[in-house]
Amino acid sequence: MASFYDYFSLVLFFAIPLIMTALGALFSERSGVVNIAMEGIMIVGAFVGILFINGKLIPGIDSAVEFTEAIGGVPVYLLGMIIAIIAGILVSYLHALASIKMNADQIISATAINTLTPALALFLTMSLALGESAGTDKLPVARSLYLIDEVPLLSKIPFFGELFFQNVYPGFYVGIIAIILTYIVIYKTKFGLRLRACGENPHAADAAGINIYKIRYLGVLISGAMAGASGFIFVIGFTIEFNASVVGYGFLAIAVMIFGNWQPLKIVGAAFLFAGLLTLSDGISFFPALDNLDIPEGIISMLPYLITIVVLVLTSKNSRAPKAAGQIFDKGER
Amino acid sequence: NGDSGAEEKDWNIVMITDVGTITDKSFNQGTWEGVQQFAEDNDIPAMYFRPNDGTQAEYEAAIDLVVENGANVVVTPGFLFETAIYNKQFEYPDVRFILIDGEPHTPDYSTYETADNTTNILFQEEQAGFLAGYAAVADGFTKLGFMGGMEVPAVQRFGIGYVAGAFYAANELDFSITFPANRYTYLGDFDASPAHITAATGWYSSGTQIIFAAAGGAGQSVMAAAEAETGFDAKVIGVDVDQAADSETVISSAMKRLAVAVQQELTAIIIDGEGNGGTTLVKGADEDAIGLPLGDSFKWDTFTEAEYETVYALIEDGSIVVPATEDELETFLEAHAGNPDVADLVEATMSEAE
Amino acid sequence: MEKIKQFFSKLWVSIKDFFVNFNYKKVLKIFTNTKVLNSFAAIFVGLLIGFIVMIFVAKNPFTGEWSFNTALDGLERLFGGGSRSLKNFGDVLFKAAPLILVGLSVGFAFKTGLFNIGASGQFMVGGVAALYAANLLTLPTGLHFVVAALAGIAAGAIWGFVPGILKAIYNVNEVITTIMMNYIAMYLTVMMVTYPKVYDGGLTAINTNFPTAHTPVLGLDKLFPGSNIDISIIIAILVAVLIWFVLEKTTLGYQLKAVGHSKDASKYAGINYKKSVAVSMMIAGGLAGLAAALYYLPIKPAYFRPIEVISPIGFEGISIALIGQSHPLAIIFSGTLISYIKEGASQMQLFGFNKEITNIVISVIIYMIAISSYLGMVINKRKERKRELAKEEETDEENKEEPQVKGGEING
Amino acid sequence: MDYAIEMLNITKSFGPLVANDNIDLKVKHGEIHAILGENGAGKSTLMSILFGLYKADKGTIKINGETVNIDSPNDANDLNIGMVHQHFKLVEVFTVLENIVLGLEDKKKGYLDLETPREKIQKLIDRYNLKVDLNALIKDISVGAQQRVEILKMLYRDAETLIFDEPTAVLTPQEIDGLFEIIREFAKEGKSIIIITHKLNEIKAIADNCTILRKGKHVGTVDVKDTSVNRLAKLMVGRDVDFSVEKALSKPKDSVLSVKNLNYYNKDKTKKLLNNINFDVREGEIVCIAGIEGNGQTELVNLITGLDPVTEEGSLISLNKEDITKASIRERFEAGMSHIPEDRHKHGLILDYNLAENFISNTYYKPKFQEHHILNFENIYHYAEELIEKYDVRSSLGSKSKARSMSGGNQQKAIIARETSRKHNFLVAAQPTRGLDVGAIEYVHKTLVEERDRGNAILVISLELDEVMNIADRILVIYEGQIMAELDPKKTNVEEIGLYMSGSKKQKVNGGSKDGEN
Ligand SMILES: Nc1ncnc2c1ncn2[C@@H]1O[C@H](COP(=O)(O)OP(=O)(O)OP(=O)(O)O)[C@@H](O)[C@H]1O
Ligand SMILES: Nc1ncnc2c1ncn2[C@@H]1O[C@H](COP(=O)(O)OP(=O)(O)OP(=O)(O)O)[C@@H](O)[C@H]1O
Ligand SMILES: [Mg+2]
Ligand SMILES: [Mg+2]
Repeated sequence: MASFYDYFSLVLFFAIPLIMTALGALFSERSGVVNIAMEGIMIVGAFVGILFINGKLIPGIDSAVEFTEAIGGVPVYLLGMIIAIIAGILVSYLHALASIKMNADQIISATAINTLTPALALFLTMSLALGESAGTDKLPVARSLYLIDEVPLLSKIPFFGELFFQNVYPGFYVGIIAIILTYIVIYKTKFGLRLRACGENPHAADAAGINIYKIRYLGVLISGAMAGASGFIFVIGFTIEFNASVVGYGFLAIAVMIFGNWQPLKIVGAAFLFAGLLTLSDGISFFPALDNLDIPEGIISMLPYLITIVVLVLTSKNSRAPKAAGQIFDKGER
Repeated sequence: NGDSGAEEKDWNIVMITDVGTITDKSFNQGTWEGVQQFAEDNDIPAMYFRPNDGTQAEYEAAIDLVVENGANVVVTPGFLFETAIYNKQFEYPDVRFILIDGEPHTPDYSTYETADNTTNILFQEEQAGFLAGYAAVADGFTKLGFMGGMEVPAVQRFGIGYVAGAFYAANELDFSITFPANRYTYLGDFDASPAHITAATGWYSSGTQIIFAAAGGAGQSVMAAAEAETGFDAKVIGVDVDQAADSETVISSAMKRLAVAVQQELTAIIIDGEGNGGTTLVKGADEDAIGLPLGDSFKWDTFTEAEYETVYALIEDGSIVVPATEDELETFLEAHAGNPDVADLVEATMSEAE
Repeated sequence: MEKIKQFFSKLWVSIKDFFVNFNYKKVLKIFTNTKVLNSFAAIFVGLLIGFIVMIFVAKNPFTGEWSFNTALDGLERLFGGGSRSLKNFGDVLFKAAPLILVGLSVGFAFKTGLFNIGASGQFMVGGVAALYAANLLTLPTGLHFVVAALAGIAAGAIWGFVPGILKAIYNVNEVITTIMMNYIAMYLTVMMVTYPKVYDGGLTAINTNFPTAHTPVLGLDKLFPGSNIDISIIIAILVAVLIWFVLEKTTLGYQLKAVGHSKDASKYAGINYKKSVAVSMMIAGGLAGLAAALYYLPIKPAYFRPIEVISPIGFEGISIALIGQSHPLAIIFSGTLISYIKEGASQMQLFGFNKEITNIVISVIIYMIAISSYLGMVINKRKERKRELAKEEETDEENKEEPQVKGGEING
Repeated sequence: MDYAIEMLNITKSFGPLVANDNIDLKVKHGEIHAILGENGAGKSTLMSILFGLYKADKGTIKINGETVNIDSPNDANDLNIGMVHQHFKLVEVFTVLENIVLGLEDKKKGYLDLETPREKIQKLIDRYNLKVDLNALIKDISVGAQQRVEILKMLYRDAETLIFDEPTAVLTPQEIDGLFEIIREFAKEGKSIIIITHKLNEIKAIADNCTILRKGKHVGTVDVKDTSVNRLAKLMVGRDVDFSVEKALSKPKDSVLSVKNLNYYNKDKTKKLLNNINFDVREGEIVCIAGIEGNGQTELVNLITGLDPVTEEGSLISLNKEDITKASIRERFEAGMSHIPEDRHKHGLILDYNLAENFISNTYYKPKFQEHHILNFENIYHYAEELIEKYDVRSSLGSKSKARSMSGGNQQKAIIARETSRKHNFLVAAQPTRGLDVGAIEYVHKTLVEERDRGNAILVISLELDEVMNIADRILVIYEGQIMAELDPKKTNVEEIGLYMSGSKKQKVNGGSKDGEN
């Protein structure tokens, strides 16, 4: 039972960043701009956010501990996330500028960002000695400072209390909120309707008097914000040392978005399926029965990816990307 | 010119890193700390150089480059340098090479030769692993696990020693322990990652009480898992250096004093003007180059420093010869550990070529 | 068989007259082509920005205080590091070969309307296959290399074929399958490394001691003394030319590009969409596989170790393809350029710079290329504006001369 | 006097090309004003300027006498100008309702509110009886319905000036009458209507005045009631045009294409799209399939040409006596089929290939164009020049110009050139003249008749009854996937055909209605 609970909390733990990033990408693609720069943006979010919570960006404060003692762990964490969001927005602006204003190929500018950000993060860390000791290429992350050991009352609820309201990071709740908001914004608001229109048929939207460029900028910047936040949440969740990497989660998230057929709820489902499979194969020992089969590790590790492909084969027949995604909008075109 | 006493020669130390970063909590980091310390103490210029790629061609190119740039002491951590050093030690006779964890040889292993300007340093990691395993069992842990980083010789030796120590203690103190083969693994890299957290969490929540993480940065993930474990207080044994500071859950660390060894050799070469060129230094208990941290970092519950000292002594005077390979482990367990039936655990410690 | 001979004779002919009537005018023409100019501008800007970054962090490695000279030393290496000696340049070419081929893998897919993020996976399986062939087969020198290389190509092709066929038949988005295939390749190859017959316990890597299968050097080391160069660079260039030829001059290329441009229109024209997609991905995969073979087979070997990290080379391939704007011949240069910059940046470490500068420069280049056409347009617009203004004045006068120009009659 | 709309000295150029050259247009309240011109004459451009999609380089626009500045469709909306575009501007995967409110949404407590608009729109629907299901997705409704949605979009925005760009190109006679009813209704209410069309009789039928453009220039503005059709045509093209295609009587020989018991269902097998179709096309005759858009014509063409696979047992298609029911597209081409597709942008052309490359898109593998899989560019470009010469295909860069940059008219010519120059004896032409001007139409019809007289069998799918009457030797009327009637153009008239097309009349001859229900 204990192990089963641990399994679930891990799945939640890894699914949340995947979902947030995938939903971010969704905003961009639904507006008609393909954004494979999520990996790079996540890295920036994590990098800047962590610099902030480590006090590197604030004169007078020069350690995470000092900072949290000053205003408390959760506030620091949330502030850090806001900084991460801002950073994410700024970087995604590069992508927006190139692919919306300058009619650049959207793959190219995104690739530039994915190439730039990890390098820049490492470069700055080492050149400006941002880590613990000079010359190191890692930023320390005092993750335990930001853990909420239990939410009063709620944590008393059987099972769910333990699952959702004990030793969680604030990011978990942010993620949940993000899911709900995304769904509402996409399907229940004026902006959502216009966003989807721009991704499907910008010329129709244009004729209806909608400012395509504005909507697309918003779409991309939102994706940047969410990627920035989830990069921060993700990294603080899993390491005590940040070395300018989010271990491919940015790309996995894009896979999840496609897997979820560009629809918020399906994306959430896809993310949980995928995270569930990953956690199962990495943590086969959660399930003694399977564990004792002693299947070669390599095989087990492959399974989540194989299964995903199989599921895709079964579900892709009528999967369709937003029609105008990736296309440059040009009033003249007809 | 050199012969008029070493001091007048102006020295220039360059370390060339192995694959992995300078902060790998392993070879690179340990070596660099040693070089850095020495350089500061004697203010001699020192730097490290990261090759673009982990290939022999790239390693040799790097050596050429730094030597051409004035380096006359080249420190290379990791056995991947063996073939590169083999070539370059002859090409640059006036450059001193320090090769850690390896001995120069040709790619086909047909000839091993260490020139007079090359010093090899090997560690008996198995001894450190043994002490860790012994301590864990003696302290009353009964469900053990081992997570190595990549399966490289040094890591293998840590693991093999750990297994040997655990069953040796179990036999001597006649405790019964469980250490199944699927609790002995090599993670495949030295970096923290969600996958490693998951794996470790899985082990803990299925009952493993203590994990020896000989995995550089990946150890951080094991600690993360231990911290998150709510059911009981899960423990981690750190590696290479005293990792007590990294996490509450680190009960001890299987140390090898890499930095010290590097400093010693640099001193020998530069200060004493001699050095142990042409030889291979094997660093173990006898030179106090390995061991567990004492004092505050000695967090064992029932296992005492006194007991530790006795075991240490046995290894030091050679009355316990700790196994370093799968085969040695097998025979060791038969001879000194009451021959537990753990064939597949032993199997798991080393993938072997035909 | 006859057909194949015919094909290659044709290929040879057109390559020949490519070089025979290769007059300087042609070259000039290439270099005045806006796309090419843009690329060079982009490269320049990239290096410039790299230099600016360097100025900020330039520290004397020993004294530790800021120094402009250090920045200059660094720049000298960044620009010239790759060509300080024949040895250096030989190594640059040597390391460029796999990069060019991976760039071709991605670029070829782009040309045919596919996005191959899977070059990494194709590279990994290609590498293992080549090494297996090198270790397990006993063949005469030379032939052994060819077979090993073919093994690499085959494995890579299979790895590319899977996403291709899945897209063709089940409409599975190739971006996601290729990502998944990367992970599968990673775990598969890690398993295969420790297979006793090929494993080298001392190296904890696949055995690198296979004298007969190494990449031939054919005396190229005489041209670049002391370097590691071998025929891999020549192979890469020939393959690039072949790919260019296939894309531009053959019916296959015509088909594949047509499908890339418009699935529906090519279907209407009776072109087999499914086959084309599968073939494109297979070729792309094969190229990545060949890259791996050339990476792992040289005399001074690279080590294939049981390390659970996805080879980054596939992503370098994307950069290279984009800098070469997916043109096979341009990719020869972009691949070499990347290799050259990496060499230079690596040497900059001697002056206390971090080699991460490489990717900073590369990313700026890519970004500049992305927006270059726009910037070009803006500049042209400016010029046009001026002309327009000039014109308008004239026309206004005309209007004054004869007001109310109207044909036909207006009804009241 | 006060004009609702005044466009004065409008000039607009795209790069070198002057699409509108100093054009004037004046429309009064309650006036129906037609704009006439060849393909590429500048009509859509002029209207796009009025609607704020393009910005004029020069000229002024006045609404009700006041000079205004229209930079975007928003401004147009604010000035109560609405437009139904030639190529509809609708989001396929949105509902009708969403499409109508898009850009002018209501909000309730920050949320999107679709209910308030729904009522307003329902009122409009009833008032002008523009029947359409507000909850249906655009992709599921007929082109006619889509046009009604475009009209509703204008009305929902309270447009006082309504622009229709080639609105009738896609409608049936009945629908056209319906549309004109509504338009007159609008005019009565004092709205001003601008309508672009290539069809002169329509102009006669509905417009008060007509402005004529030629090659971007303003040729003139005439009062329609005292201007003859031929005069209009002459003004537009600059020469006399004869509309009746004069052609010798056809003497059909043996059957070339024969379709037997052809049945076809939609994807999820819920709807029967083709119901037991049987017919033949013989050497030297032109068979026209008349019908309202969306009654199975597209499916029929796709099955004959192989764009969609035949799924039902017992269905048989044979060409020159050989069974091609399961043949691949290329095999059908090889068997002598040529195909002028309905959608020239989607199927007809590879828009990013140049003209020469497009000319060989279904013959590139022939020995003439390749040897050992290596393309023979000399032949390819030589061939291209021939066709350009022979079919007078106009474009900026000749054989090297990208298909995308060519006018629809010329794109169509290019396709016809390719399909009729290929070795074939059977030609399927799906709506070969859609959106083309009379000059171009005249040309296409001439070509088709020549084809016929060369002894080829020709199957034409058309929505234009005049066209059908003009070129057909035999007419098959299709309704809801069934052949309702086989008619001889000399013995029938537009009204009768219209009745069959709308399903209100059914012949008891062949066309398989006997065992139709199964
Ligand atoms: N977006 C554009 N880019 C470049 N040229 C254009 C564009 N739109 C129109 N043109 C030019 O302006 C001319 C007029 O185009 P327009 O669409 O107004 O013709 P039209 O009168 O509407 O033709 P049709 O009767 O077929 O609709 C075209 O021939 C074309 O050369
Ligand atoms: N992207 C473009 N670039 C350059 N010119 C264009 C472009 N799109 C359209 N045009 C021009 O616009 C003109 C009108 O385009 P359009 O497609 O409306 O042709 P058309 O004659 O109106 O035929 P139809 O509208 O029936 O397809 C064409 O002459 C074409 O040259
Ligand atoms: Mg038009
Ligand atoms: Mg038009």
